[in-house]
This record gives sequence, C-alpha cells and structure tokens, in this order.
Amino acid sequence: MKRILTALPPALWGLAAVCVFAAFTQPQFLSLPFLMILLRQAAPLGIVALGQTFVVANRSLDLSVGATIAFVNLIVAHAMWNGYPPALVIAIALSAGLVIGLVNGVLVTVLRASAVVVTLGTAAIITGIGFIYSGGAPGNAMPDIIKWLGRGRIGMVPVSGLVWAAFGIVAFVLLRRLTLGRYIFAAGDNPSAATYSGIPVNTTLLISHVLSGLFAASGGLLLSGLVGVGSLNLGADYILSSIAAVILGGAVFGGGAGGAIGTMLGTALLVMVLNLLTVFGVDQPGKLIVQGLVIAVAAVIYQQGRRGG
Amino acid sequence: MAATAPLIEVESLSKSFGAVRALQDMALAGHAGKVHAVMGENGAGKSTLMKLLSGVFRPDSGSIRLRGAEMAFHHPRDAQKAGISTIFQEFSLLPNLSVAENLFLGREREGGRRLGAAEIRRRTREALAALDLRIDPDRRVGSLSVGHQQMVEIAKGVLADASVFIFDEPTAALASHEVETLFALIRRLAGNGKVIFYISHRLSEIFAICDDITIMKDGRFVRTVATVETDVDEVIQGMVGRPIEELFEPRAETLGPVLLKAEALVGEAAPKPLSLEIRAGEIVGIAGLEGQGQQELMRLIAGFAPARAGVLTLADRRIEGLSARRRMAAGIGFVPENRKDDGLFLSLDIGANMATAEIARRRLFGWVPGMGARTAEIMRQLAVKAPDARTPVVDLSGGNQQKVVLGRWLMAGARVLLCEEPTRGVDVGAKREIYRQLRNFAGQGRGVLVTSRELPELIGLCDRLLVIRDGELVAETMAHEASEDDLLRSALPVAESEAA
Amino acid sequence: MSALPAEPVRAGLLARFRQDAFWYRQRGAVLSFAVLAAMLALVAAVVPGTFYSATNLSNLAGQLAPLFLVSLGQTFVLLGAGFDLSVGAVISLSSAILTLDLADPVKIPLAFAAAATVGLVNGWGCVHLRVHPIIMTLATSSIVQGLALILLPTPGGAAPGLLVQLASGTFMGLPAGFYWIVAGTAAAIWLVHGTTYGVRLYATGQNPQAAWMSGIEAPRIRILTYVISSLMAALAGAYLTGRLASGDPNVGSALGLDSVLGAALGGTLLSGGVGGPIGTIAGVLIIGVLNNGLNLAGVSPYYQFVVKGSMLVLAVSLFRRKEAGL
Amino acid sequence: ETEVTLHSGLGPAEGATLVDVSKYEARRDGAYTIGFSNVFTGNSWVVQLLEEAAWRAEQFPEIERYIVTDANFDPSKQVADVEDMLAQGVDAIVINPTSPVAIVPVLEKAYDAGVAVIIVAADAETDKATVRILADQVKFGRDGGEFLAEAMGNEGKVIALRGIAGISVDTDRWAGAEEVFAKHPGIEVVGEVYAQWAYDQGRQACESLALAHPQIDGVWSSGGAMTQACIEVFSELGRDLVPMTGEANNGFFGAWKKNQDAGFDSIAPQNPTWMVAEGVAAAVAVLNGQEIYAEYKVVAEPYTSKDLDTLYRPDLNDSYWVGSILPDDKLKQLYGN
Ligand SMILES: Nc1ncnc2c1ncn2[C@@H]1O[C@H](COP(=O)(O)OP(=O)(O)OP(=O)(O)O)[C@@H](O)[C@H]1O
Ligand SMILES: Nc1ncnc2c1ncn2[C@@H]1O[C@H](COP(=O)(O)OP(=O)(O)OP(=O)(O)O)[C@@H](O)[C@H]1O
Ligand SMILES: [Mg+2]
Ligand SMILES: [Mg+2]
Repeated sequence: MKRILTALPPALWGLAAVCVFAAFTQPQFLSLPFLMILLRQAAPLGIVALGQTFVVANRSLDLSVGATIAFVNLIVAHAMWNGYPPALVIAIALSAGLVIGLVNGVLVTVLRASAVVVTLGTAAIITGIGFIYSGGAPGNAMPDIIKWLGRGRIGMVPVSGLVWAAFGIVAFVLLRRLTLGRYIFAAGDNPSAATYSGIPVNTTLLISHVLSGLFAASGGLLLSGLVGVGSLNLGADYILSSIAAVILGGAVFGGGAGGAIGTMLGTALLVMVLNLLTVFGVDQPGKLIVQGLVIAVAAVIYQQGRRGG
Repeated sequence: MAATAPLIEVESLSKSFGAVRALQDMALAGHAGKVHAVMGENGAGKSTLMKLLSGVFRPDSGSIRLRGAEMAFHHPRDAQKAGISTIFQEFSLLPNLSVAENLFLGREREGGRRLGAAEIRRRTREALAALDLRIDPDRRVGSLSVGHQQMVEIAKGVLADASVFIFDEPTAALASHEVETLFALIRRLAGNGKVIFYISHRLSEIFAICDDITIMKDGRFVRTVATVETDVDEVIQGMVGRPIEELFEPRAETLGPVLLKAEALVGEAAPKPLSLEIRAGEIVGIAGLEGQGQQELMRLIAGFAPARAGVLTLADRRIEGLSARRRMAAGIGFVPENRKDDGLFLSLDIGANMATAEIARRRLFGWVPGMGARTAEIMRQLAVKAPDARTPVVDLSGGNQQKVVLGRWLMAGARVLLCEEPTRGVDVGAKREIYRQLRNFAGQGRGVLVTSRELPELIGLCDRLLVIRDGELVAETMAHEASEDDLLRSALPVAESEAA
Repeated sequence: MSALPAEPVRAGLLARFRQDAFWYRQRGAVLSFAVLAAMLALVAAVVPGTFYSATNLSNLAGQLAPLFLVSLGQTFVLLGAGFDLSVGAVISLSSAILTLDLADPVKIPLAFAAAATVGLVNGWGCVHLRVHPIIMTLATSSIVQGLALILLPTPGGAAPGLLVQLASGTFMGLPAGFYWIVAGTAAAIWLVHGTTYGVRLYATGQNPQAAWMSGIEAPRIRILTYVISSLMAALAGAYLTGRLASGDPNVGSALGLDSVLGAALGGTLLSGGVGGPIGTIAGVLIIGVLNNGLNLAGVSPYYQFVVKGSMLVLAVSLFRRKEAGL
Repeated sequence: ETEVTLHSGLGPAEGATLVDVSKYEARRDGAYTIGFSNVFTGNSWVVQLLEEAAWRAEQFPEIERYIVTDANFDPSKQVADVEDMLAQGVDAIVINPTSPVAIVPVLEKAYDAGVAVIIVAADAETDKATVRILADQVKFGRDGGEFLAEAMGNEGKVIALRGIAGISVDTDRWAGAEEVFAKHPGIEVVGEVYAQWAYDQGRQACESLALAHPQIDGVWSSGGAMTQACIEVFSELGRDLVPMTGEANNGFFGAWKKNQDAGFDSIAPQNPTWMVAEGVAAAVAVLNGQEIYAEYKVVAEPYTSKDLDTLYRPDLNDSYWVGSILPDDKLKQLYGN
C-alpha cells in the first residue's frame, strides 16, 4: 500500500489541495466554464511537457522546446503557405519539430555532448533561423484549421484539450505499454546495464529527443492556433514551465519514475496555481516565489517518499 | 582463544535501518596479532558491523571499546584517527585521483602542517614499496588493474599506521595469485601485533589465514571459535542453519552438438586470434590471472567490441558481423561482472529488471506483453527471495540480485550464457543456488561460458577449462582432471612460471 | 611471496592524458585552449585591426568580468557533480540589495550574506534532502528572482560609491574588470589546485559516498560549492552594480545558463570530478571572443544567433563523455 | 549633403535648447558610421522599428556604415554592445536603453569621446546626450485612463493588463493611469496582471481575471497585443464588451472595428515605431551640422474611433503597427496577407 501511495505523483496531492482551497475561497474557480478555460490554457504546455517527459525519464533534458514553439509559429503564420493545403502546413511544422529533435538527439548520443549545452545551442540556432526566415516580421496567414485547433470548441470542450488528451494517451501508451517505454526507463536508470541487456541505448535516447521535438512542435501548433498570428518569441516561458510540470508529475532524471499521467497532472497543477494567484491579485514576484516553492516542496516530498519506500 | 584482553571489543551492538534490524546484540572481540574472520550469509550484518566500527554508521545501542576506552565515532575520519582502517566491500578509491592523492585523501595535514607534494609522493612510494608495488604515485587509479587498485586501497591502511584493519570481502575482485600477495601482507600485519577482521565468502581463504572465526546469523552473534577447532561443515551449519552437503552439482554426462564456435576471432582489444567451442549442455570456464584478456574475450563474443577477423557461429549461424543487440536476439546472454554498475536497474523492480533482455529483443514500437506469470515462474524456479515481482531490486541481497540477472536471460531464452564472475560477493548458500541454476541452464541443452577469479569454483562448476594468458588461450583441460596448481602454472607468464 | 607484475606504463603524450591523474582531469582545458587559439586566429583574419585594438581588449575585460566570476563559481558546483541554475537570480538579488536605500557598510555585507544563504539552501536541498540539483536550483532561482523584484521593482537606485570606483576606470593602464577577473581566477585556481579543498572536491565530485568513507566531509564540501557559486554570483552582481552604477532586478537572468556554458566549454564535465577553473578561463574567453568578434564583424543579430549556437554545439561536441545525457 | 527633416509627429520638447553642433565638426566628413543599440528583438513593434530605422538609414548617402546590435534585454550586454561600437569608431550612437541608469556610464564615455549620442524611445538619466527623442509614456497611460474614466462614467471596476515587470515603459504608463484613477474614488482596480504585452499571456490573464470578477466595467491595457486578446476573451465568454484601452496596432484595430457594432469603444495611444528612424535622421543632422533641438517629444495624439476607418489596413496583417514611415511596397512585402 505504501508503495502505491509513494508511487503516485506529487502533483496529485497538490492538485487535490489546490482544489479544496479553491472550493472554499474561489468557488467559481471550479465551475465548468472556468475548468474548460483552464483546460485550454493548459493544453499547449501540457503537450510540450509530455514531450519533455520522454527526455527527462531518459536522463536528458530539452531546453530547445521554447525555440521550437516559436519556430513552428513562424512557419505556420508565414505568407508563403497561402493557398497550400493546411495539412501540408501542419506536416511541415511537425517535421520541423522532428528535425530539431533529431539534431538534438544525434548531437547528444553520437557526440555525447551535454544535453544542457547542446539544446541551448540548437535553441539559439533555431531562433536565428526563425528570424532570418520571417525577416523578423511574422506573418499571419495561419490556416483556419490551426486556429480551430487552438481555440475551437466542440460543445463546451476546447478542441485543444481533446488534442492534449490524445497526446496524453499516445505518451502513456509509448511509455507504459510499448517496448520503447521500457527502453526509456531502463536506459534512463542505468545506461550501462541497459546496453548489456541488449537495449539500443543510443537509439532510445535519440527517439526520446525526437519525440520531445515532435511534441514541442505540436504544442507550438496549438499555441499558434490560439494566438492566431505569427508572434516572435512565442513560448519562451515554456522551457522552464515544461520542466516544472514534469517534476511535479514525479519524474526525476532517470530513476524509472513519472510518466504521462503524472506530467498531465503536473501541468494541471501548475496552470491552476498560476491562475489562482492571478485571481488573488498576487503580483509577478509573488508568483515567482510561489512557483519556486511549489516545485521545491513537491521535489522534497517526493524524494523523502522514495527514500522511505 | 586468546586469554589476553582484547584490543577492540564490541558489546550488545544494535543497528536498525527503518524496519530492518541489521544488527542485534552483536558481540565481537579482536585480539592483537590475530586474524579474525567474520562469517555469515548475505545480509547477515557483517558489513553493517564493520561500518559501525569504522564510523560510517552510528550504533543504535551498544558499545565499541578500543583498548578499554569507549569510542563514539561520528564520521569515518574519527575511526581512522583512532587507528581503525577499513578496506570496504565497495571500493572507496576515487578513480580520477592519482595514487598519491587517494592515499593522502583526508590526511593531507600532519600536526597542523600541510604536507608538500614532494613529500606526499615520497611517502606514497614508500608505502607502495612496503607492499612490493611499483606504481607511479601520479598514476590515475582508474587506469590501474583491479588487483592493483585493491592493493592501493590496502596501502592506504598501511600508511595510516592503524592498529585495527578491517577487510570486507577484499578478495572478491582478486585473482588467486593476488590473493597470495594479500595474505602475505595480512600475516605481516598480524605479526606486527595488529588486529585484523577479515570478511569473505570464500571458506578456503578463511581456513587458510584466520585464527578465529565469529559466525553471525540474521544480525545476531552465533559463536566465536578458533579455526583449528572447527571445520568447514560446522561453519556452514552455523551460518546457514543447515548443512550443505555438496556445493557443486554433478557435471554433465553427455554433451550435445557444438553450440557456439569461435574460430580465430580477433577484435580491437583482443589482437590475438581466439578459438573455442561450447557444446550444448556444457559449462566452460576461463581461468587466468587478472586482466589477461578474459573481459575482452567475453565482450568480443558478446559483440560489445566489434570483430576484426575470424568466424563466430551460434548453432551454425554466423554472428560475428552482428551487433551485440542482434547477437542477444540470436541467443547470446551476457552477465557482466559488476552487478551494481552494469547489471542492475536499481530503481526499477524485479519484474522490470528481469524483463529487459526479453523486451530488448522486440521491435522498438512493439506492444509489451503481460509477463507477470513468466516472471513469477522464473522467480520461483530461481528461488528469488522477495515478496513479489514489484519489489525494487535495491532491497535484495547480492545473491538474489545475481539471480535476477540470471533470470533475465532465462526469460529471454538465451542459448549461450556468457557469465562473468557469477558469484562475486555471494554467500555459500546463494552460491550453491547459483551453481545449481547454471547447471540447470546448461542441462536444458544450452551452453555456459564462465570467468571467475576463484579457481576452486571454476574446477567445481565447469566441465571444461580454458586458460587465458596475455590474450591467448594457452591451455585446455577437462575440469575433473584439473588442479589449481596446474592451472596456475599455465596462467603465469612464461618467465615467472619458470622461476616458480 | 609472489609480487604483482608491475603495472604497464604506456609512453606517449596521449597516454599521459589517460594515465596521469592531473592531466586526465585537465584534458578538457587543454582542448578548450586549442579551440580558443583557433578562434583568436580566425578573428585575427577577419577583424584584425578592431579586435586587437587596446580599446577593444580593454572593453572585453570589462564585459567579461561578470561571466568570469559566475562561471568560475559554477565550475566548483559542476566539479562537485552539482548544477546551479540559480546564479542568475542571485546576481539580480545582490544587485537589488546593493542599491537599497541603506548605508554601504550594511548593504554590502547583506548582499553577500543573502547570497551565501541561497547557496546554503541549494546545498542543503541537494545534499541532505537529495533533490536533483537542476530541480532544486530551478526552484530557488524562481524564489530568489521574486525576492529581487520585490526589493527593486524597477531598475534604478544608487550603487555604493566604493563599487562604482572599483568597477570602473583603469588602473595602471588596465581596466578595472581585468583586476576582478584576475582576482577571481587566481582565487579559484588557488582553491582548486593549491588547497586540500581542491583534491577533496575532485574526490567528492566523482563519488561522494566513497569520498566520505575515505574520511572526508563530503556533504560539507558539496554544500560549500553552492555557497562559493552564490558568493561568486554576488561578486559578479557587485561588479555589475558598480559598472552600471545602478541596480537592476533582471541583470543576471542571462548569466545563469551562460555560466554553465562557460564552465562546460572549458572542459568541466557536468558529471563531476573532471575539469577545473583553468579550463573555465578558456571557456569564458571563447564565449566573449565569439560575442565580441561577431559584433565587430558587423554580423546581423539574426545571423549571430545561428553562428553562436553552431559554435557552441561544435565546441561542446569536442568533449565527448562516457555517457550520453544531461 | 541632405537636408534632414524630422517626422511631423515630433515637436521640440518644452524648453528644449539647440544642440551645439560645432562640437561634431571634426566628424563632418560625409561618411558616417552610425550604430543603433537595440533593446531586444522579440516582438513586432521592435521589428517594425528596426525595419524603419534601416530603411531611413538607407536614404542617407552620407551613412557609410549602419550597425545594429541587440542587447536581448540585458543591460550589461547593451553596455558591451555600445563599447564594441565605440571600438569600431562610430560617429553616432542611437540607443534604445534597456535601463534608465545602467547604460549611463558608457553613454557618458561615448559623449565625452565626441560621439553623438541619440537616446530614443526610453530615457536615460544623464545630461550627456546630444539629442533625445521620446514618447511620453506617462501620457500614454494617462490618455487611456482618462478615456476609461469617461467611458465608465467615473466609476466601476477596472482590471489592468500590464507589460513586463520592471520595464520603465510599463511603469510609466501605469503611473499615468493611476494618476487618473486616483482622481475618481468611484473607480476601483480589482485585478492587475503582467502579461508581457503578448497575445497568449494577455489571453490567459484576461481569462482568469474575467472569471474571478463577475463585474468588470473597464480594461486598462499597457498596450501590445493584450487588448486584442481580452476582446476575444470577453466575446468568447459571452460577456458584454466593456471599454478597453489599446495601442495603435493593426491587429487591434481589426478587432476594434469588428466589435464596433457590438458597442465596443476604445482608444489607441501612439508609441510610434519611427522614433528610432528619426533618431538615425537626427544623428545625421547633428553630424552634418544642421540646426536641431536637444529634445523632441512625440506630439501625436491617441487615435480614437473616428480614425479607425482611415487607418485600419485590412490588406496588412496583425503585426503591422499603424503609422509607419515605410513606403507602401515595403509594407506590403513585410506585412502583406
Ligand atoms: N544503508 C542501509 N539501509 C537500509 N538497510 C541496510 C543498509 N545497510 C544494510 N542494510 C540491511 O542490513 C542488513 C545487513 O546488511 P549487511 O550489508 O551488513 O550484510 P552483510 O552481512 O554484509 O552481507 P553480504 O555478505 O552480502 O555483504 C541487510 O538486511 C540489509 O537489508
Ligand atoms: N543505502 C541503502 N538503502 C537501503 N538498503 C540498502 C542500502 N545499502 C544496502 N542496502 C541493502 O543492504 C543489503 C546488503 O547490502 P550490501 O550492499 O552489502 O549488498 P550485498 O548483499 O553485499 O551485495 P554485494 O555482494 O553485491 O555487495 C541489501 O539488501 C541492500 O538492499
Ligand atoms: Mg557485506
Ligand atoms: Mg556482499
């Protein structure tokens, strides 16, 4: 029983606490319309964080997600695509994410350079290419379908929320039902032992980075749809937020913990807390402090739980 | 037993880790000039006891008295200052530091004065010379052989001029001739009036060097006897609670066809052509001094080092061109020597640990089948002591962890198992269990290739033995005809074997 | 007694880097100095006159001093197998404290005390509560940044006169920043290569458990790396506050990750125990020469991103490690 | 030599004196190097500013080299950028300061070295500047505040969408607004969020505030894309649109126009992108020895609903900032749909 309790992501307890707190102080916060809005706000970050989960579980890190989001936004908003089928535009945007992930993956695995430095470097390169490509003036020729993905609703439910759920299922299946997930957790826990068991450690890490790039691009697509136009520097705050969401979800670098559900809960917790702070009129410094405290407390509680179990 | 007052004495010492009572009311007395063995199964509490003596842990209750004075160690340094020097079970050397830096780590000052680099080098050379070692003091420890590393570790104790030496499984990583060097040293220390506590799972060593034996079980003191007044069976009975009639299984009676065949195989780290074959049902052992190319041979066959030339066939299929992963899919299994670093996924559970090799054979995006039943069955078959497959492997004893790694290849259906040091740091009971499993494994028409630093183990376990020297397979004997002397003779470098 | 055969010693320069402990740990530094030399040659070919002018070199010293200080501090943390993302926020915090409406003898010690506290908290969390350093320092970074913004909501305030003097002007023909760099670097090199703390740090970074069992206060040593890093960040904050003659609650934000780059480009491995401040000198200069050279060559900011990113990736790719990942 | 004429939206500041251009005679060789030290290239306002400045620089044959650097919001990087420019021997520096104080020492160094220093868009606390061209950010906020107060009948609940915490443009604008609100005790600011002038964050901020406060009578915005986001949030939530302040941006104009029939009204204060271009022009004027004042202010009044029809450009996209000096073909190339 204890094993099961400590295995639950810290975000779950946090989320429960926040909901109880909200129920007493800001009941409208838990109303269906607001929850739907929260869902839509959380969706792009949620997808990016799901991608980040793969690399973190694989004991790596992707700091290029922000640049990837901005790049995708510039692509889909560019006037160049006027008249082309939207599916092609989306495909190109996703391929961009895939290529970025692939480049990160190759550099991290083949050259065995530090992921922190590599992904910072690729982020700078992508940002530069984005500026050059857009001439610094982002277009707003975004296909309607992307806008629909970002802001549309089916009944009451935001489309982006559904997309997030779909990505959640995909991530869950990849991590917990397919061989790939086993490879990721094994290689993340002990790469050497994984190699000696016949696991393709490099390929696994490569794929983790590709998935992160792909998920970041997908999140960027939703965010672009929400914004509706090209917008420089979109998603810069997603780098740290996505890592925070993964941590709240219980994943540490390697170590076999965390997963799709945890990360989704972590994202929800993060978005919920930030909204609650806004509602209470907490200013920017206060938000930063609370965000830091939430991450620290979650990490400490989680770590103590692991030691005891 | 000695009538004089003990130099160091432990009374009613207890230590718990959470719910685990590692040590309860333990007693131990060490007399000057005596080598004192501490014996017990894996997890009996030997290392815990020694860690209490060396200040790594603090006791929950009980006392440690050194020359009659009660000691309270808060830090390993306190124990070192008091004159207790420990060679820990897990190496405490730092691979990227030089030999000199390692030796003087934490004692760079003497009487408030910082020792100069030149003086440290000089005294390092002296300490090494006292052990007949010629190693450059600036040499990085990680670039030394395991045997030499162990010796450096011991040199550290010598340098500290301690009065109590603790050796926790010092020979687990040593080859026979290195063990001899170590024993000579231990005798010398004892001769100088030091107390030596010696822990090992190798009974032959205990009887070769120890004066007294303290047996413990489940964290409790069982009894202390003089070595001359007891025998192997009695000690085992005390440790395990029951006699172990026969450590080794009977050898194979009939052998099947050739399963694995290497012909003039050459790899980057193994430049001399290697040829060998393993038949179905056969356990083949590789004997040799430390670092003669055993590891390179195993890894060349497993595919972690690419083959440059030669032919490797597994049941008539050429596999020398395949990657390690493909070879494993084709039926090669590999158990690395360093269980904790290279074998186990310490934060994953037994189920995940066992399943890796089986899953590694599958497509990257394949569906993971339910493996609960199969895992449970293998756990039962190997008698893994754990409540269920969800138990994290960190919570297992070394022997059980080793079984998990073996189980990994049973589950993957390996046909030839390459097994490095199958019983390193494993107690007698578990050893017997592992021997039985390896024999079982071979009995199902598969083959096993084993390396081990313990010659008696190789002789008892295997059907056929190969001796490796300087990267070449130089001798072959049937195990039942082999003797330790003969094996050692062929293993020694030509010049030295002539001298010997 | 059958002695062990002597350990084989391979001759040659390359073997030295594998067998000699000192050179093994410093091999990254050697490589990064080579990279730096190549870059200096390249710059000499592209913008010879301007780059090697006295004004420019003097500017460079002033510009690089803060990065030098934080990267050196970060080097300690990395050597101890840690990671300190909070240095950027600490720089901002010290800048905010140093421009508070308080007397100089109060606020200067206060800034350093605050930084030391952040270091202690980081160290405590990573070492005793066993939180992963990236997570721990990410959290404290957010908190500290918040505090900086509370103390100094907008840039401004008056920097202590002493700092303004110490951080501006020239002395014996050399710019003030140069002396800060020399002092910081000398102190770091002395700590690592001239004291027992240095060896213990290398030991701890490789394997804290083994170091502890060898009788070393490994936890204390690791905590100390975070304190050193925070103090160096505060020093960088002090320099920046003096140089800019004012406070800014965001002044350090870019320097957090840049400090990791500086140390990593200098060959200090993020896995601990290998590298050191000597390499960091080269690492920081690589970044500085790159920024400065691109500005001087008149490369547009858009292309600067691409060039800088590529150079980073290229340089860090030279430091191939045992295991892939973080 | 070209006769430099500054934009008609600029007027000499009150009490501004003439610049003593003789000081720059030594540099009057008709081949100038001019550097522009930019704050940050991260939003469309800055991008248009860069384009306009570059275009304006092209028009002057006497500009031999025009250098741009980007400080990425980092004051110490901006100091380095300016130093690097000095090392390259620039004749004039046009700077959009990251911080009012941090870059003062280096600007003074430049000034003392005889380089023309043109401070643009945000002020720096020094006397040693040749020319300043500033928009009155306090007025920006005050104009918005006054519009809101009037539209709300001097009472009601207001939410405020702020820009980036700690940036003077934002603090000044808010100071102007607060000045107005303080005069009307019936107006209560119930929520205040920083949304970095960005659409996505403005949207999130507005959503949380809108749901937390069932009654909102007006929205004060620090500009950027935040107002447009807030209009969309209100429509999406099915709430009646309330008066909101905006900024002269094409995307916002589009949203405003679209919701005019629903009774939406706003005001769009100007913070012209062409200030930097005029800074470059002023630098040329100084170096050429032309008569010029030491300080100019943007005199342009905020746009109101009556300007909407003439200024809104449906053929250009949302990133376009209204009132550009760029020729039409250049605009179409940059922002054409
Ligand atoms: N650090 C620890 N935390 C929790 N439990 C521990 C710890 N160290 C030892 N134990 C427990 O204490 C018991 C005794 O372990 P110890 O390491 O002393 O055994 P041992 O006799 O040395 O075994 P081996 O022969 O395998 O070395 C074991 O049951 C183990 O689970
Ligand atoms: N830090 C720890 N926390 C929890 N349990 C521990 C810890 N260290 C050791 N143990 C437990 O102590 C027991 C024995 O520890 P030890 O490290 O001596 O293993 P071992 O059986 O001797 O294995 P090996 O022979 O490979 O060294 C194991 O059950 C292990 O799970
Ligand atoms: Mg033990
Ligand atoms: Mg053991």
